[in-house]
Amino acid sequence: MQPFSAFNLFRRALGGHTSWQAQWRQPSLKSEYDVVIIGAGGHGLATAYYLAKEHGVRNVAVIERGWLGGGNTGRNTTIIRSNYLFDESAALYDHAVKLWEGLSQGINYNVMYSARGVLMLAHTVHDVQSAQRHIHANRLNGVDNEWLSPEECREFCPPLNIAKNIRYPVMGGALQRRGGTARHDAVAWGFARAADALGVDIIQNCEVTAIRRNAAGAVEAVETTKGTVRTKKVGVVTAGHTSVVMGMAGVRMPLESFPLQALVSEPVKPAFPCVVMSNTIHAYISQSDKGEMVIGAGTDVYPSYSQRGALHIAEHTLDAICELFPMFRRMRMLRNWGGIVDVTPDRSPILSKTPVPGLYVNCGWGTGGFKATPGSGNVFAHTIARDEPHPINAPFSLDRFRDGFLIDEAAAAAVAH
Amino acid sequence: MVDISSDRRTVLDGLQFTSPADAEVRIEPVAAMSRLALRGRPGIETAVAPVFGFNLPSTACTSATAAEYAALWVGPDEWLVTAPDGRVDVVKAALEEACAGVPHAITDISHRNVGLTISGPKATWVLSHGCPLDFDLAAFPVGMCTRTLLGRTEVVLWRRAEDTFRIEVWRTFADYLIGFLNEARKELAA
Amino acid sequence: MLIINCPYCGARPEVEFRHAGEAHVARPAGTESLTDEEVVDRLYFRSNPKGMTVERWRHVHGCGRFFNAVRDTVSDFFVTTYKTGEPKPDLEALKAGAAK
Amino acid sequence: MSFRKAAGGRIDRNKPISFSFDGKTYQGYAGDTLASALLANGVHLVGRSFKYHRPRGILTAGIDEPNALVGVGKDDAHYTPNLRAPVIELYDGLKAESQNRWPSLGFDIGAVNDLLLSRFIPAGFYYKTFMWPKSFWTKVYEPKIRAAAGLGRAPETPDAARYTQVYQTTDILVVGAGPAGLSAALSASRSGKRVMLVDEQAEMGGSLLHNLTEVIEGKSASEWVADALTELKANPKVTLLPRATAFGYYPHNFIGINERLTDHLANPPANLPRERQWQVRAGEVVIAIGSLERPLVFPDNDRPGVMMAEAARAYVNRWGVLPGRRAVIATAHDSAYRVALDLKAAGIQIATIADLRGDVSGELVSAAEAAGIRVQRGAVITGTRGRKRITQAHVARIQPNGTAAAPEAIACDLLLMCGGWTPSVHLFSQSRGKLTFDEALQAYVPGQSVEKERSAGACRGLFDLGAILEDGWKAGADAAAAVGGVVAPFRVIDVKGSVKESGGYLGALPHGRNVNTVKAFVDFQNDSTAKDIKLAVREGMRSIEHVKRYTTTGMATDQGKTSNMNALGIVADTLKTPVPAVGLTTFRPPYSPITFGAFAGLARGDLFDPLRKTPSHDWATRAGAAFEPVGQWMRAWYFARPGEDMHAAVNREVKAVRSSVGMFDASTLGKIEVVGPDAAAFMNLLYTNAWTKLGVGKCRYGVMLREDGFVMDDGVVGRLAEDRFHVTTTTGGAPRVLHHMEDYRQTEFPHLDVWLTSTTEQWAVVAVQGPKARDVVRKLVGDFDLSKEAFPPMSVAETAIACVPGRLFSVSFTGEIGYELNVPADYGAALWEAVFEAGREFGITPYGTETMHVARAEKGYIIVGQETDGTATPDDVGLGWAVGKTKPDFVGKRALARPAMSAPDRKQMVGLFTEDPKVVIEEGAQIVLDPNQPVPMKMVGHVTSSYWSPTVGRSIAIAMLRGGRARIGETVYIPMPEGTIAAKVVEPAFYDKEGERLNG
Ligand SMILES: Cc1cc2nc3c(=O)[nH]c(=O)nc-3n(C[C@H](O)[C@H](O)[C@H](O)COP(=O)(O)OP(=O)(O)OC[C@H]3O[C@@H](n4cnc5c(N)ncnc54)[C@H](O)[C@@H]3O)c2cc1C
Ligand SMILES: NC(=O)c1ccc[n+]([C@@H]2O[C@H](COP(=O)([O-])OP(=O)(O)OC[C@H]3O[C@@H](n4cnc5c(N)ncnc54)[C@H](O)[C@@H]3O)[C@@H](O)[C@H]2O)c1
Ligand SMILES: Cc1cc2nc3c(=O)[nH]c(=O)nc-3n(C[C@H](O)[C@H](O)[C@H](O)COP(=O)(O)O)c2cc1C
Ligand SMILES: [Zn+2]
Repeated sequence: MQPFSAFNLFRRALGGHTSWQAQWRQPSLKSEYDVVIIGAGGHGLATAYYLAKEHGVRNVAVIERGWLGGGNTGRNTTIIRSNYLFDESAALYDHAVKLWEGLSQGINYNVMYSARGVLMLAHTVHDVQSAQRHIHANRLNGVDNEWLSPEECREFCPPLNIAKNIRYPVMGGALQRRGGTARHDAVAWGFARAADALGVDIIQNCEVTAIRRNAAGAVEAVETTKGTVRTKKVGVVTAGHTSVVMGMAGVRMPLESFPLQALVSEPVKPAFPCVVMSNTIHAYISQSDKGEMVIGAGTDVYPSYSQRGALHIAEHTLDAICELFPMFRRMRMLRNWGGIVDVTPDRSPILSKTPVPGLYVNCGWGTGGFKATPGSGNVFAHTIARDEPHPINAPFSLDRFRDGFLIDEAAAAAVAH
Repeated sequence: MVDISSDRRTVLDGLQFTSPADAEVRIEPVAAMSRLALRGRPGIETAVAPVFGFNLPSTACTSATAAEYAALWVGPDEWLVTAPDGRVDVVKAALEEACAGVPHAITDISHRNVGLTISGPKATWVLSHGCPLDFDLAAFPVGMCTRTLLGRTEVVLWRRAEDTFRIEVWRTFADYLIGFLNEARKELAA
Repeated sequence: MLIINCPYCGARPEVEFRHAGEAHVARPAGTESLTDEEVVDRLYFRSNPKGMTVERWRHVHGCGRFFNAVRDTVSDFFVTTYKTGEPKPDLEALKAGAAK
Repeated sequence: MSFRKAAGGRIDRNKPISFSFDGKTYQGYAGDTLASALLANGVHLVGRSFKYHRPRGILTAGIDEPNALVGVGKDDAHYTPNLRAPVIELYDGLKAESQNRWPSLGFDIGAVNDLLLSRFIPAGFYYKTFMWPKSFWTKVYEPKIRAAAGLGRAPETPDAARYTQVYQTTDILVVGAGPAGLSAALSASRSGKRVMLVDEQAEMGGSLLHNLTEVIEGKSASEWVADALTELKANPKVTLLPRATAFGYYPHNFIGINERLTDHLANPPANLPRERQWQVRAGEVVIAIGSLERPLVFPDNDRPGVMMAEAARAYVNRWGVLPGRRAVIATAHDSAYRVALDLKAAGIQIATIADLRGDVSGELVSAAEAAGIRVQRGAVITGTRGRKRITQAHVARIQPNGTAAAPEAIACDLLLMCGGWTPSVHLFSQSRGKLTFDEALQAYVPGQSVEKERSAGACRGLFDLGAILEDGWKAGADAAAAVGGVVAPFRVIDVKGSVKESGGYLGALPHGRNVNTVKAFVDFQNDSTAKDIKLAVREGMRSIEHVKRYTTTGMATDQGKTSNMNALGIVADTLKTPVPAVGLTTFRPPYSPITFGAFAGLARGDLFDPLRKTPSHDWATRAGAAFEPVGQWMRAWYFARPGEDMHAAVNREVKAVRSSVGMFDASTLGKIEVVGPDAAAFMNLLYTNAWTKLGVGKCRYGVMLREDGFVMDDGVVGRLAEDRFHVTTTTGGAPRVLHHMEDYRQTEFPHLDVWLTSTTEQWAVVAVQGPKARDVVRKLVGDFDLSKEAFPPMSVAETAIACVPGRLFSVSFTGEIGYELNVPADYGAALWEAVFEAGREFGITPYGTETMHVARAEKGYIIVGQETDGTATPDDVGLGWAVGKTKPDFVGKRALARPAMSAPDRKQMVGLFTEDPKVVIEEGAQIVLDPNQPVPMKMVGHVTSSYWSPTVGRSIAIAMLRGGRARIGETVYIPMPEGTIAAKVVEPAFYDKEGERLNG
């Protein structure tokens, strides 16, 4: 792998940048791998990277239907935080945040992790109570999260409208300073390049069409549009398409797939210093390095694989943005797109072994899995390599629905992203 | 006993009904009236006839009226019945008797709703600011009634004439709704 | 905003409706008889198909009725809607019809 | 020096207009755009590019403009950044400023990026660097990158404008009012159906507005347009919307259209919205949005003075402006010859036409040559000169091996380019129709449709006017037929002077220069060049989607209108694959950028969300109450007297309830009337409790579960008759509960004869609570016997209250004697006042939700949503007693029987007494058993409710604690930032555990 550095950039610039190699190879599909990862999103690529890096499993293929990073990883609002309520969730997401903090250096790719602070607004007494509960739980879990008064919120985010007479006045907010954003594409590309360098084959434009099981019920091969691959271990990391892919192995999932929309404004000079989220009125906003306001909506309200959402959902989000930031009303929407998110009944992910030997699944991140990308890949690689969960993901088993030990971030009034 | 029976205050008091846009669209409050939610198994449509003088409309989104009464189809086993103010107990009793043979339910909702009339050449234009239905006469003929959305409130909309609609709305949403309609017709100000 | 054909009121805009989950996940008369496994399955596991799905909607801001629909989750286009209690349509036949 | 023609064009020379750009005042005319007026004043340098801060001029005459972006607005409350000069209509006093430059447009420090740094900052450079030292990213590098990026500045003052939205249904929607769209609208409108015709521009006519050559049915193009519009305007079933962009094509023929009403006016009428967003449901759609001219990709193709050929023709013909005096025209398409002829006729010298094609001929070429214009066949531009305005174009012959020979420098102040025409398939593609690649055209055109739409004219690859007019006519007629209209007969539209034109090129041109140093721009605004795209491909970005994201080509504010096809050509060429094999990026809404405010529409301020007020709202406001929003409701929180804070007010209110009497507006509680012969059977299934035996006139506290066994809602239910229950729900839960009940009623238990009606708003409710409650209520109910024997706690009666027909409940949520007085809502305000009067002699005290919470917590009553969070079973919160164990079935029963639902270490509701009675724990605080353990600590529960209890005279708290009931008597710890609080686990009832007070 050609190292990325200012020096190398300078050196190769002198040669007109003609000597840069491909960031990943275009390998052809081999007939057998130790592990096949289905889905080259951030989670799948990170899984492959950590399999190779930490577990010495290098004969790995990541098989991707389209282009790597083209799923939700490439279409999300990139909010990163770990101030989740339950111990299990806080541990999982904070594991990720710790990895984010050194990720650019670790994979030698600037993923632009920007700890700009994530401010979650409270608009009702109930919101305040819920935020306080999170803050206290986070503190005892060693996760930073602090309460800001409306005035402090405004100081942290000057465009914020804290007028008392608006329909949903800001009653304060919970701020996680270590939270922030990262460049979505860079995350996928950085992991792809680093995994490729360790020998992982990333096969794009190759759709998995079947998962074959042997007489004992265990995984023996996957069939793809580029041929059949023998393997004893398959990790399914296909986000919105998990029900479809798991169905190929005959496993029903506790999932529904919903469209989730995001949009960007035209780019402007720096005008928004942090990330602001309001779950009560459904709005999420930050400004990207390029200058667009990146805005997220709530999910559309019926399951769909159409990868676009309805106009009225996006509108509802912009209503809220315009109330909270009335100076942005004159800004203009540049592009509005959708992704397909897979949602579990308790809004917590599944990182788990399955009833099928050799089949592992990483899914259910819903509207909020980008933030977990490195942590998820890290513990999922452990699960696949050792055939047993890492302590951090043990609670996130598929069995929890049968056993009744849900990790109900939704019911506990946690927020979506 | 303390007597408040003459101290009736509607939520429409004090709301802004007049507007410089009145020539194009008028919005007016409807006086108090009796309202009943009438539900029942098939057979109820005809069972009520002795009370109302008509059968309940059984075609979706249609209404039937006679001198004192109106019955609006709002669901396959649900009608919104209106009668003059102060008659709710009498009407209810009469209906209970007439419907005795058919399983049914009658609930007084006289105060739950308030009524508005919106009329004028631009009435459908203003309604279209909050309601996605097609107001072309072919699609929404005179006499048609339906529950729907208007802005962020649920309403029952009933076309009384080509350019006149009755709006029934839950009382606490009236304030918002008038504000919404006023804002929508602002541009029509003469 | 989709147009949804309410079996009672006809074609109406999506905002009048509320999606109400997978259809034909019947609740047995005696829930006692369900095994734990079946309980969990009914509660949490969904077929979530890519393609034709059979689902429930309620015309909540209209006639108030729940009803069933067959919809293609890729295009979001409705294939048919029908009243609650009516049998589940033959999806294979509908697919064949849609393909034409 | 004026570059305005003496005559001609569609501007009104009788209406001069003055405007300013970067502080300098200029003159233009009514009908001008900012771009045409600037050009008329000889101003070509208008903006700076995104990354390299290169000087940029006006490239186009339309919405596809990537360079000439400016900020406009008389003050900050009216300021809009990033507007495109060619589509800004001029009005008197318009103030525009250039962007992305410092200190000035003419001298921009940021240009070092171009002059010195550009070789070090190729596509994606930031991914490769800025990683060390680690802390520098957020502190140093990122702020610098951000400051350099962005374009205009965001407004800082709240927007002064209003916006509205309107839904509309039409039979036929025609998008685009060029020849195709006008013709479609004509035939469609003759069918008797409702037709809407929308166009993004101020004037309808599209390309016909600058077409002076062709003669349509014996009329000039502009006469033909005027006649068509006259006919359409006269038809009452036709709606014409100029200045209206169809920005999004949503499922089921739902089209978002943004109409701009005031931006072109110097003094807009106050009652007009700035923009109106139309959401149109169309039976059939005709897409007639034309095509976009493609730039040519050659070195330094971005200088001010480089312009699209057809744009120059539009400036000359439509606005009477000469964009230069001496032009070089570079083309790969016949249409540039028409441009050359028109420009020459206007007095612009045509230095040469450099045509890429070696063997070009035809009517137009002959005409050009006949007019004395030099035509160089097989020629290419290899470079240009002139930093702030082009001075030279370098024209070279393409050699047989495809490379460029040594160039000839040709002086010019205008360089026009035409790489061919790209059909605008944006809306078709958004509708999810399938595109096909037309090899002959080298363009994507609409293929298989999904929605009920059809494309007509240039947007489907037709480029000859006669054919376009006929195509439009047919599309309109077909659409009319599809919606059942009368079909207009086919019409042959005679066009004179129309020539079938062809040509086109995709990708970068040969230039024979050092590929590593020249910049041949593909995406002008985002400064992505041919070599950036090649670098991306070299680095493994082989999917066009990767190329887009790595180089940001097509991601600028024009969304690739000028760049996408050339990028595709370069990728295809680099990969040696055919264009269609590379694919195409996804077209997404909006077609062109749309104001946020227009999406928000009326939903702002008070109209953002309905606010529901209780009957006592005005009274409470006058009494100085503080309010809290609960769902859409606004409820009185506490009634502070002068000098009191919340704490003091609540203490006083609680004491009054305990010692005398208090009153509370409980109207917000959800109410559902459950009626029918099977009402009790239905209640048995929906609530955990047993209802069959509840006597008429009696009440019971009911608990509702979800099917998964967790507590969903609770409330008091009164039985009014055998077949009639008055059910109450939590304030926030009312709609959810009704929906849940309807769901079971209709789908699972349709055999039951029972119906549900929301009566929340029918009844106003005043709760009167306290030892003197009976004395107060007695004054309001006449002869009604309120004695404990006749009307014990948990009774209900339909009786007159203050002489109006009411429903009287004896229920207590405070532990004191209590009544809830329900009257028809119109009487609510009067009742509130009457109760206050009746209670005056007892010092009756109005109280708010906070006191209600404290009083119920003193009794250990739960609040759903506070003690429960969707993971609590009835037993967890001490409501096991309410679960009818012997009932055969109820919703949630089976799920409740799962082993995990009764595990001993579930969180259970307990009370907490802090060791220091003065300490009130914060709600939400977490509980541990060992306060000295390291972080992360093992948490065993959390505090759900916590108050100072004026009654008990100490702090009280309710908590959900793992295995809590078994821990009663133990000490637990609440580690807080200020120190650890120790608390004893107690029963969750702090006052009058035996309920003696109700017997008073
Ligand atoms: C609009 C939006 C906003 C969001 N905002 C946030 C946010 O702010 N913060 C946050 O933390 N999260 C956010 N999320 C969620 C986040 O994007 C996802 O949870 C996360 O990116 C999932 O990553 P992944 O790698 O699991 O899935 P993906 O990136 O979706 O990768 C799955 C891959 O599997 C491939 N695949 C599917 N089927 C097959 C098959 N049969 N064969 C081969 N390959 C297949 C897909 O093509 C895809 O590339 C958002 C999501 C969306 C849509
Ligand atoms: N010489 C050539 O080869 C060549 C090439 C291209 C076009 N043309 C000429 O251009 C014309 C093409 O006619 P046409 O009618 O197809 O196109 P047109 O360009 O004349 O008209 C399209 C109209 O659609 C409007 N529009 C575009 N997108 C819109 C949107 N999203 N919402 C609302 N309005 C939108 C534009 O403002 C424009 O007025 C013909 O006159 C043809 O001769 C010629
Ligand atoms: C954080 C973020 C920022 C984006 N910024 C831009 C942008 O500046 N310009 C743009 O055209 N698209 C932008 N996009 C959107 C992408 O162009 C694209 O719509 C998205 O990745 C989904 O892909 P699709 O639209 O091709 O399906 C951005 C996307 C994300 C996730
Ligand atoms: Zn209906």
